[in-house]
Amino acid sequence: MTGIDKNFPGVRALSQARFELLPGEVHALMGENGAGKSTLMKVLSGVYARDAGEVKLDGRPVEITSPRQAQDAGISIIHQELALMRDLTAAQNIFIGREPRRFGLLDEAQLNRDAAAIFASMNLRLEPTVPVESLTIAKQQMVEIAKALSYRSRVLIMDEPTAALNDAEIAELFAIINRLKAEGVGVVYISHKMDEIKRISDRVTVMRDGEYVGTVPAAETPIETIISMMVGRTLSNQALTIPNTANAPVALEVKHLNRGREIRDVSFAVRQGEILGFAGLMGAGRTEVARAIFGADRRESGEIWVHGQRVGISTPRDAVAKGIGYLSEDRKLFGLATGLDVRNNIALASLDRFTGPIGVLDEAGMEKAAKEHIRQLAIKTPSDTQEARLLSGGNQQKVVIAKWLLRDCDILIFDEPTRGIDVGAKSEIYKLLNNLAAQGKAIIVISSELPEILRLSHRIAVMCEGRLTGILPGGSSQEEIMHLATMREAAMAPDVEVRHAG
Amino acid sequence: MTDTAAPAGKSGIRITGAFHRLLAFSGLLALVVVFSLASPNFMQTQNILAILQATSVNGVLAIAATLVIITGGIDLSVGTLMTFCAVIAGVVLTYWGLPLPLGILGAILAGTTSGLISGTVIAKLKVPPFIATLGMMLILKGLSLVISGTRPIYFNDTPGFSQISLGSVIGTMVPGLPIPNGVLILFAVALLAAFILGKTALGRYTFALGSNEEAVRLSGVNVDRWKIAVYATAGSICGIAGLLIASRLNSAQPALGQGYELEAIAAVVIGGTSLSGGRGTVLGTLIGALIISVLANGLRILSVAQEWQTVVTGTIIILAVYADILRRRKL
Amino acid sequence: MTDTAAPAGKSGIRITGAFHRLLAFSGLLALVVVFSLASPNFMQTQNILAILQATSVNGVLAIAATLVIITGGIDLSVGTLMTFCAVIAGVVLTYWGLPLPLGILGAILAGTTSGLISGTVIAKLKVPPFIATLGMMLILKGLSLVISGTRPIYFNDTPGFSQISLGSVIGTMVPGLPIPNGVLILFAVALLAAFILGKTALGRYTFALGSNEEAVRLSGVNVDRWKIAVYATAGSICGIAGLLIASRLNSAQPALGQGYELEAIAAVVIGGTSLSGGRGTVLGTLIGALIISVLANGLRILSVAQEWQTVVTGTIIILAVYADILRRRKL
Amino acid sequence: QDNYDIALISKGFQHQFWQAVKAGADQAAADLGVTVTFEGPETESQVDRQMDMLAAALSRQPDAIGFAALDSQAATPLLQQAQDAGIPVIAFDSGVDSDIPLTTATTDNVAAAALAADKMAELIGGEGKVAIVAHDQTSRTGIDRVEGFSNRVKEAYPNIEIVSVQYGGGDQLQSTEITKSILLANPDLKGIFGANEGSVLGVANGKQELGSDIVVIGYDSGAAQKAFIQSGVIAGAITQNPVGIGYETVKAAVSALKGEELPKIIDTGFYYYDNTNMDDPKIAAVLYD
Ligand SMILES: Nc1ncnc2c1ncn2[C@@H]1O[C@H](COP(=O)(O)OP(=O)(O)OP(=O)(O)O)[C@@H](O)[C@H]1O
Ligand SMILES: Nc1ncnc2c1ncn2[C@@H]1O[C@H](COP(=O)(O)OP(=O)(O)OP(=O)(O)O)[C@@H](O)[C@H]1O
Ligand SMILES: [Mg+2]
Ligand SMILES: [Mg+2]
Repeated sequence: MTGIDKNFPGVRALSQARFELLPGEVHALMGENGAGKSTLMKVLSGVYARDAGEVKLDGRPVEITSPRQAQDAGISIIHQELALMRDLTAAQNIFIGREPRRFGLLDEAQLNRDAAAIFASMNLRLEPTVPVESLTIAKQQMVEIAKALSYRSRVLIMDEPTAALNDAEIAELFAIINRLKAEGVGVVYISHKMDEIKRISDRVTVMRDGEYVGTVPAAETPIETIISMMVGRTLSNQALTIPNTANAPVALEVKHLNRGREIRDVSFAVRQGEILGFAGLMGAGRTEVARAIFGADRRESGEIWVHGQRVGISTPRDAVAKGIGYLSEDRKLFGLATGLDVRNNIALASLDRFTGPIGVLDEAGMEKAAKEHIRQLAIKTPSDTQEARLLSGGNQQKVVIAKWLLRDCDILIFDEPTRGIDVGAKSEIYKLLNNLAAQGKAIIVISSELPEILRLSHRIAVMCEGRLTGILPGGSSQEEIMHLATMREAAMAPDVEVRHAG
Repeated sequence: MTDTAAPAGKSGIRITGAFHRLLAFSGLLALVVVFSLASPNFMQTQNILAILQATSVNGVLAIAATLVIITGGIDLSVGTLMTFCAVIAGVVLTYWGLPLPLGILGAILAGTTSGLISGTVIAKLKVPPFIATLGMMLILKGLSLVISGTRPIYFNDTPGFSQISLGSVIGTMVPGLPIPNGVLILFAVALLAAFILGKTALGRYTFALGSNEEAVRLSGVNVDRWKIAVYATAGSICGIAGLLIASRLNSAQPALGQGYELEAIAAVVIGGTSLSGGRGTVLGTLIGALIISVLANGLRILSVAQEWQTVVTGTIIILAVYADILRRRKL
Repeated sequence: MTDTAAPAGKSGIRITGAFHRLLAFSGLLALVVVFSLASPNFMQTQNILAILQATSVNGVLAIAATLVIITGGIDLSVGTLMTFCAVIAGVVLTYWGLPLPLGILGAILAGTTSGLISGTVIAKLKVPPFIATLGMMLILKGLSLVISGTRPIYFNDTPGFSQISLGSVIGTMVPGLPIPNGVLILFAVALLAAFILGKTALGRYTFALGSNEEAVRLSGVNVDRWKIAVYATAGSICGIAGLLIASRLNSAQPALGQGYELEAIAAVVIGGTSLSGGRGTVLGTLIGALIISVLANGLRILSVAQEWQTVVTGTIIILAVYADILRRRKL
Repeated sequence: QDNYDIALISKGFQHQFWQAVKAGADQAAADLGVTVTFEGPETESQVDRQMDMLAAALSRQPDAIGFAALDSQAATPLLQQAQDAGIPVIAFDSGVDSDIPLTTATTDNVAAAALAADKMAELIGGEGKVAIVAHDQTSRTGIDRVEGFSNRVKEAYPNIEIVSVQYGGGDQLQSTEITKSILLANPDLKGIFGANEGSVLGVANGKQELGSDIVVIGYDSGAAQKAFIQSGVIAGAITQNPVGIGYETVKAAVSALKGEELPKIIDTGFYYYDNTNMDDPKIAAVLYD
């Protein structure tokens, strides 16, 4: 691909962008949020028509104007934003458009067998007949991967496939990628996780502001160089100071939280100024706990104490009124009002503050607040009146974070706050979390990235199968965390209870 | 919507789904029980047959609407399209004097063609389904009047015609069970639609489109073609409804049909199909249509004053759907 | 929907949005030009006033429907609620003989109450808006008949009543400009609704609910309360429509109103508001309502046969919306 | 047994004409000590809905049925069922094309509309343009009244031209808009015939809103129409005797149940009324509010 241009109304997404992929190569595409990575790959896969430039396949120029043509040309893509049909089953999703038939009718049994075979090859335990709607994002992501694999393409584009995956799943994915590589498939790999780039890719192409910056071999190039290519400067990667909060007053205490098999007797406390990390494998129940505390889901039993007072929280409104904010893990579904503009999304949780006597909104005040947060979080948007759905994935996430910053809660629960966020922004968010903690806010961070948990947390709570299997001090090792995260019920040793209490 | 339980299965084959939907009968059953207790005339064979007969036209229209609604669209033209197809049958059989099968074919083809046009306007010109089918509703209404010369076309020269709906094949085979053919046709159409939805590619794409059209497009499927196919299928089914009503009245009444779309859509929604697309069942729609006719019939049998009939109907429709929501939440 | 461009801004204040919407007049303008050329009687002051007067009731109903549709809901009860409010005004003024302001208050309160009920059923009982308002539509229709004793209630004892719609405050001030009050009221309601949508928290939540209700809920907003407020506001506006129609006919006609909901929703959708919620403008709805009345009036002025009127209307509605889509894609 | 159960299935329900028929039926029910129910579909095009109503009424096993057919043919199988079950059927309003009904209580709509044409011609001086605003393009009454009026004009008044026939569904508001369009399109119009109550009220409204002075001839009665005639907005109107139709239908049903002989047709008559004869007891008796 050479000289690719692509403009959206008010946005120049690509300008003379360039990309090259060899057979049997894993080529990482890097860049900050909004750099144009996804757009470039959508041009390649026939979703967008380019404004200028040339695409060559095997040295011959090709015109790819629809996803169908891309498939026929042997190009398949895993989109960054999940593109699943929520009401269909996993197997039905994978083979949409290519259903096996018998006598002209759908052969559902064959369909499920084929899907099961793909899952097996991925070491994935998943019923083919389960509706994707009922799956966690991580599982949905695995379905997307299975779907892309099922095409058996020569070129496979993966746009942030691991954003929702845990380490075990990532390892599995990498095994698959290596296998494909050996078969001569070219893989385009987009990710914001630096360590993965080193682990999996052969070459790295960096983009900035829609333009091509350069291509470097992955093995020889230090991470710092790639990052400075991305952001156009070097990032200071200083360790964060973790002040002692052991004596601060408890801000939030959760006692004996229960709901079915998903949440089983979870108790913990967060102090003011403390960051409590939540680690665990996919489906461990961390999100469920957060949602139950926030009143987004019903709970069966359990008490919630805020600043030493027992509070009744049955709706998110109650929680927000008590000073609790929750940034959900699925921004598209639960975080962003995609039809509203950036300004209103940022103000959404604080509209009451901008409402005058007869219900009239203080538009100027909202604009000021929104612009302040756009600057503070470096949200890449043409203006604060841009529709939120037109932002790149990472920037959408930042908008949701800005919403809770503006609300100014005492207790903040961040569920996968850096999912899909570039390195520069990530370190800014870390700094931000630290500052918030320094201001005395109590913070819970749920993350599937252990380095992130380790870097941020004063203490680390670990969950497994709906139970809180232990709370570790900050600075514990990855092995200690993984031990607790995989402590299934049967294997539970008595001494764990002691740790739990501590 | 994390707090509402997962919906019933949608392919109409899964076991839990089947059990689930059996329970959906409860609203209908409750009505039947109440009316049976209130009036000895309700549970008479003749009355049951009258209810089924009254359901047949609206049921078939509702099935057509179900297909479209599952794609996330809507079809406001079902009522006037039915009439248009009836008029076409009248033209073919009475004005042109052609044999019965050609009249049947004509009606169904008229429905298919109209569906093709709606579908094309929606898929290719990107006109929202509401507008496209509203336009078609008006166009077809006008054309029915134009073609028929604003008067009913009678089928007196086609002796067998009224048998399509009123005759009873079963009755001649099993005396004492005079189920009219119209009712059989309703069930046949229901089976056919359930088959299409559950077993064919068309059905799969119907659900897929309503679930996430963009994702289907990104998967390389020719979205437009399948969407048009769904509207055309719905149109053909409206053609069958046209034959049913024409046969029942032994005439094509050109002014009839407007307002019927709302009742058809109501049956669909009462039956648990979501107007936002992606889920729905033919069985649910049948139950929805039956609830509407049982209510109307029962209230009449009880000699409830007409103005109160509407009040009660409105209330019970809301309650029936609310009960269904409660039941699903519990499950 | 990657291929359709961004819609016009929604607060109704932004400059690009305003320009954008000026262009939306084009379909309306085209109609006006065609009819002016076709008949010298079309562009007469009196006929323009007749068109505006004919828009007033449907326009007000369509504005009510706009609010609800932007939340992603639908209100099928606007037509019969209008009638119900008219009947309540009749009861207050004629049966009880109370003074005019109380009658006006009664009608609007009746609308608000009904909206509160619909909204509560939708928000608290989670009944889909289609069903809840369909139920309300039937209930209100029945109640209007019951309360009025199935006969019109005349306002002969309230002399000023017909002036609400037919008098002309402007005409008495500026001779030669006899714009009827009904039209003024339409514009006043439009301004009010645009103000609510663009400037108030209620308006902002209206858009937010239609955009992503779950996200709004998870932002700690009392979603139920705002949703109910939207339906109640829409209900109040229907109360105003009830006064308008009652004043125009100098009577409350209990049987009127069903079918009006479709025309109101059509005006909303022609005006560019999306049935899936999250976007829409009052100005668009006004234009949509005007397109419908200009069409009806123009075709009648040209003495087009009635059956062809419907055909032409259907076609032009589709074409108007298609032209709008083309225009937006270009921008 | 005296407390007979009689089911009346009419062509409509909400219109004042049908409410007047219902009032007559209720009156007869009270006088004769029987029970009467009265039902009709939403619009006069919904033939199938009327069939459902008739079917439900049959299931109720009433002692007698009164029926105003929207379409005679369509009803034949059900009427046959009634006959087989020994339930006497009385037709009312327009007749039923069948020999099952024992008698028919009806008005001759064609002749009545022709009378309206005569009156129109008289009032506009036998020449000029006129228009018709009717309620329904396909129903029997709609067709009969429009044809009765226009055929009479064609036969007897060559200098009168009918420039427009439009249909407002009997909806007052729609009929108002239609009238205004007709008036604006034909500034030299002399008169409009409104073919039922809702239509003529719309015509009167439209005339008033535009300050026109055309001649309006109406059909049916009702408080508003009577007031318009008193104030001169409507010159005069044809009235049938709907109360009489309802009363006679129920009375005939009871007679049939008692085994009495019935005439083939009970003509309930029609009248032209205007400012001069409205208070005439004979006329006042057939007008309703
Ligand atoms: N459909 C669209 N309409 C308008 N602007 C768009 C559209 N799609 C993308 N953009 C803009 O184009 C730019 C590039 O976006 P893109 O999604 O390619 O970024 P990205 O590099 O994938 O970022 P991220 O890492 O956050 O996913 C962004 O500024 C984005 O806001
Ligand atoms: N929408 C849903 N429908 C049904 N089951 C669900 C849903 N979401 C989560 N679950 C189930 O609930 C349990 C807990 O999931 P949860 O999302 O809380 O885990 P988590 O620790 O946050 O992991 P993740 O990293 O996937 O977010 C899992 O068994 C999961 O499969
Ligand atoms: Mg991206
Ligand atoms: Mg989670």
